[in-house]
Amino acid sequence: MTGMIQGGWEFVWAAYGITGVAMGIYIASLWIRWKAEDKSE
Amino acid sequence: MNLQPIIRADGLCRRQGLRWVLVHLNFELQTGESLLLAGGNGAGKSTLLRLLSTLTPPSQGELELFGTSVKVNRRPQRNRIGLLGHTNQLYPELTPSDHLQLWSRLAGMELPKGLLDRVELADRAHDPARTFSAGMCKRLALARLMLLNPDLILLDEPFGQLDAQGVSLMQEAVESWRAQGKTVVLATHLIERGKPLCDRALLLAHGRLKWTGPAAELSASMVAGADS
Amino acid sequence: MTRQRVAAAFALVGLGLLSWGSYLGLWVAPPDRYMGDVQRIMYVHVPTAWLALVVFMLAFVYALLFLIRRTWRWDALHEATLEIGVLYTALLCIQGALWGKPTWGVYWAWDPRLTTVAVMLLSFAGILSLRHFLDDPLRRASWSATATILASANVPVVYYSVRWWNSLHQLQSTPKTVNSAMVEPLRINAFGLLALTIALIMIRSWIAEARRRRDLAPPLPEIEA
Amino acid sequence: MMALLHKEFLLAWRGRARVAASLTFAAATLLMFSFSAGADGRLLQRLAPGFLWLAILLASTLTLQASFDAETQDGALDGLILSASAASIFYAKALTNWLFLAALGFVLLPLIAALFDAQLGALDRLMSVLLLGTAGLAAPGTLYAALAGRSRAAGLMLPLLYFPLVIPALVSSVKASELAFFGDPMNQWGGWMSLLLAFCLIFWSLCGALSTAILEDG
Repeated sequence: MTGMIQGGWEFVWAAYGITGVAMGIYIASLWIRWKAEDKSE
Repeated sequence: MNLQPIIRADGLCRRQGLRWVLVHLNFELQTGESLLLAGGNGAGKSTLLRLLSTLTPPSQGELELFGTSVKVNRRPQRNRIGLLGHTNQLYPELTPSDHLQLWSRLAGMELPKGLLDRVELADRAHDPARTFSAGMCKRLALARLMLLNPDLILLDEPFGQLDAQGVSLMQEAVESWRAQGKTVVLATHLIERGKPLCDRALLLAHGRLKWTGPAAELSASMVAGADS
Repeated sequence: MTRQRVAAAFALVGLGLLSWGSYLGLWVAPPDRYMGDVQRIMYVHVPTAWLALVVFMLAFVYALLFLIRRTWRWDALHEATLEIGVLYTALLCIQGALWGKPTWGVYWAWDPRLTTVAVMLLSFAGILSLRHFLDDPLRRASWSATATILASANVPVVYYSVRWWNSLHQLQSTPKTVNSAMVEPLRINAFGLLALTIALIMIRSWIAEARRRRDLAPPLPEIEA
Repeated sequence: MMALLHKEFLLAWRGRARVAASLTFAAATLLMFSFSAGADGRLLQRLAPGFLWLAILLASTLTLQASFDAETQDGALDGLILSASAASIFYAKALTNWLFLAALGFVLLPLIAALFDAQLGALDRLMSVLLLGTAGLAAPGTLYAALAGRSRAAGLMLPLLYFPLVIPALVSSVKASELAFFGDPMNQWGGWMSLLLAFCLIFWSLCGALSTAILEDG
């Protein structure tokens, strides 16, 4: 029992940030691909 | 036996990759008849032969061989089909006698004597196939068909790469199969060679059936005209 | 049009839940007794892990269905779940490493779960790239389905072997504290990601299906006699 | 099936130059591993079991690929499919690949002993690990070689799919070999062997069942 880990917010922000950005990029790429397919049909 | 067509194609289509190479073929072939497949390069002859050999399934439409669809169990059909395709189906490292032994054991039959003599390869029986010329490989592949003696024989450009002696060997083989009542399908762009060996002809162009009728009525100009 | 509305609704609900859950997790929930604020990574990490698992299980089911039924619909769904699963496992590895550094002192401790996820990522990414190297749509579908079944069968074996392999320095990574203020954001985020994942799978499978329709247009109708 | 096996052995025998080359390749990788680990004898000795399995794994990618090259070079596979079932073709090939890899492992053993000054310890245990471990590599490797050999970028595709799949087989083979090399105070050898056996059983049956989907044209 060494007590609570102090700080570490930078890791929290990095995890949320990377996840959010990656999901955002993926959703955007899906959107673009879907529009491209829609147009060609 | 003769009432049933050995081949029946109904709306047969095949796609290779993204292209349709055979489109809506309808034809029948009776047992014992021999068929000449004519057409230029890329007309779909080889693909049709692969379909008839059951190696490739149809993408669309129906194909029946020996009265049963190729979509159900293909094993009994395969035991009755022999294919000499644009590849010779040989192992470069094995010798002709190795090959013959393998084929006869796979088919569960005795190896008859003198088979290599008939294709004039006896003196090279123990050399690996990688040392052979293309024509010699083709002769070895012909020996396979002679050994298995299947009911439906599919030949893809059988005269290619063969010398004059090889060509007459092949012609004799086809004649003897016909005499035995076997069904032969022969694809070639050299129609003058194929015509005397066949009863009927089927002209393909761009994967479509352009003309069908007695082999004797097919002419080079029809083949040339079909492509354009 | 209606199915697009359904997907959009799922996506919006998912994104809404995710922002609400993340807000709760980042600002409202108390820090963990031992791990402190670092523990807040859990609110995104655990839902991602759950959904990654669900998505790969779906991939396995779709692969099996394709091999049995040979219907293109299953291939489109298979492709969608493969791609989304690879994305989730990649995120999972990054999140796990970011959680590992402050708690274990190293980014990568060969924790059995994290290592299994890395192996899954490798296997399924390999299958995804296999799909790019096969031109024939039918071959692409049935070969990648075969590979997916093999890779899925391997996942439990990998897990057990890695756990055993690393048994000498087993590390505990799950917080045992169950506090309603901590469970709530977790649950909200899990449902949010579930909704978003459903929308993503739907849209990705439509893209796959549209591409297949374009690639596999039926033979031209004109039939010459 | 016997005819197919006979053909595989004949192919291996007639192509024995290739067999010798893959042996040399495995020996060369062993040397490379030692150079990369440095000249610390103690460390090398400890890493020897891992190096043994990495050498087998790397050499296996080459031999697996070669085993299907012979089938596809002149369309020999077409002839086989017309006269035998996909599963029997697969099992004949997997069996020969297995025996070949096991033989490769046996040949590498004395080399390992000499290079890394490793006591071979319990030789019977080592032999059984080699047999079972190479069986674990052979089945998925053969199936993926069949698949990779007919896709674009064959050389790239095989390791990409095959390596992640055989991780459990590799882990348990290395562990079991370590225990055979250096003694087994906690009596864990049997556990690793059962894991390996389970892996083999799963993948020998699964790959056989899926071989039709790979070998037959779609």
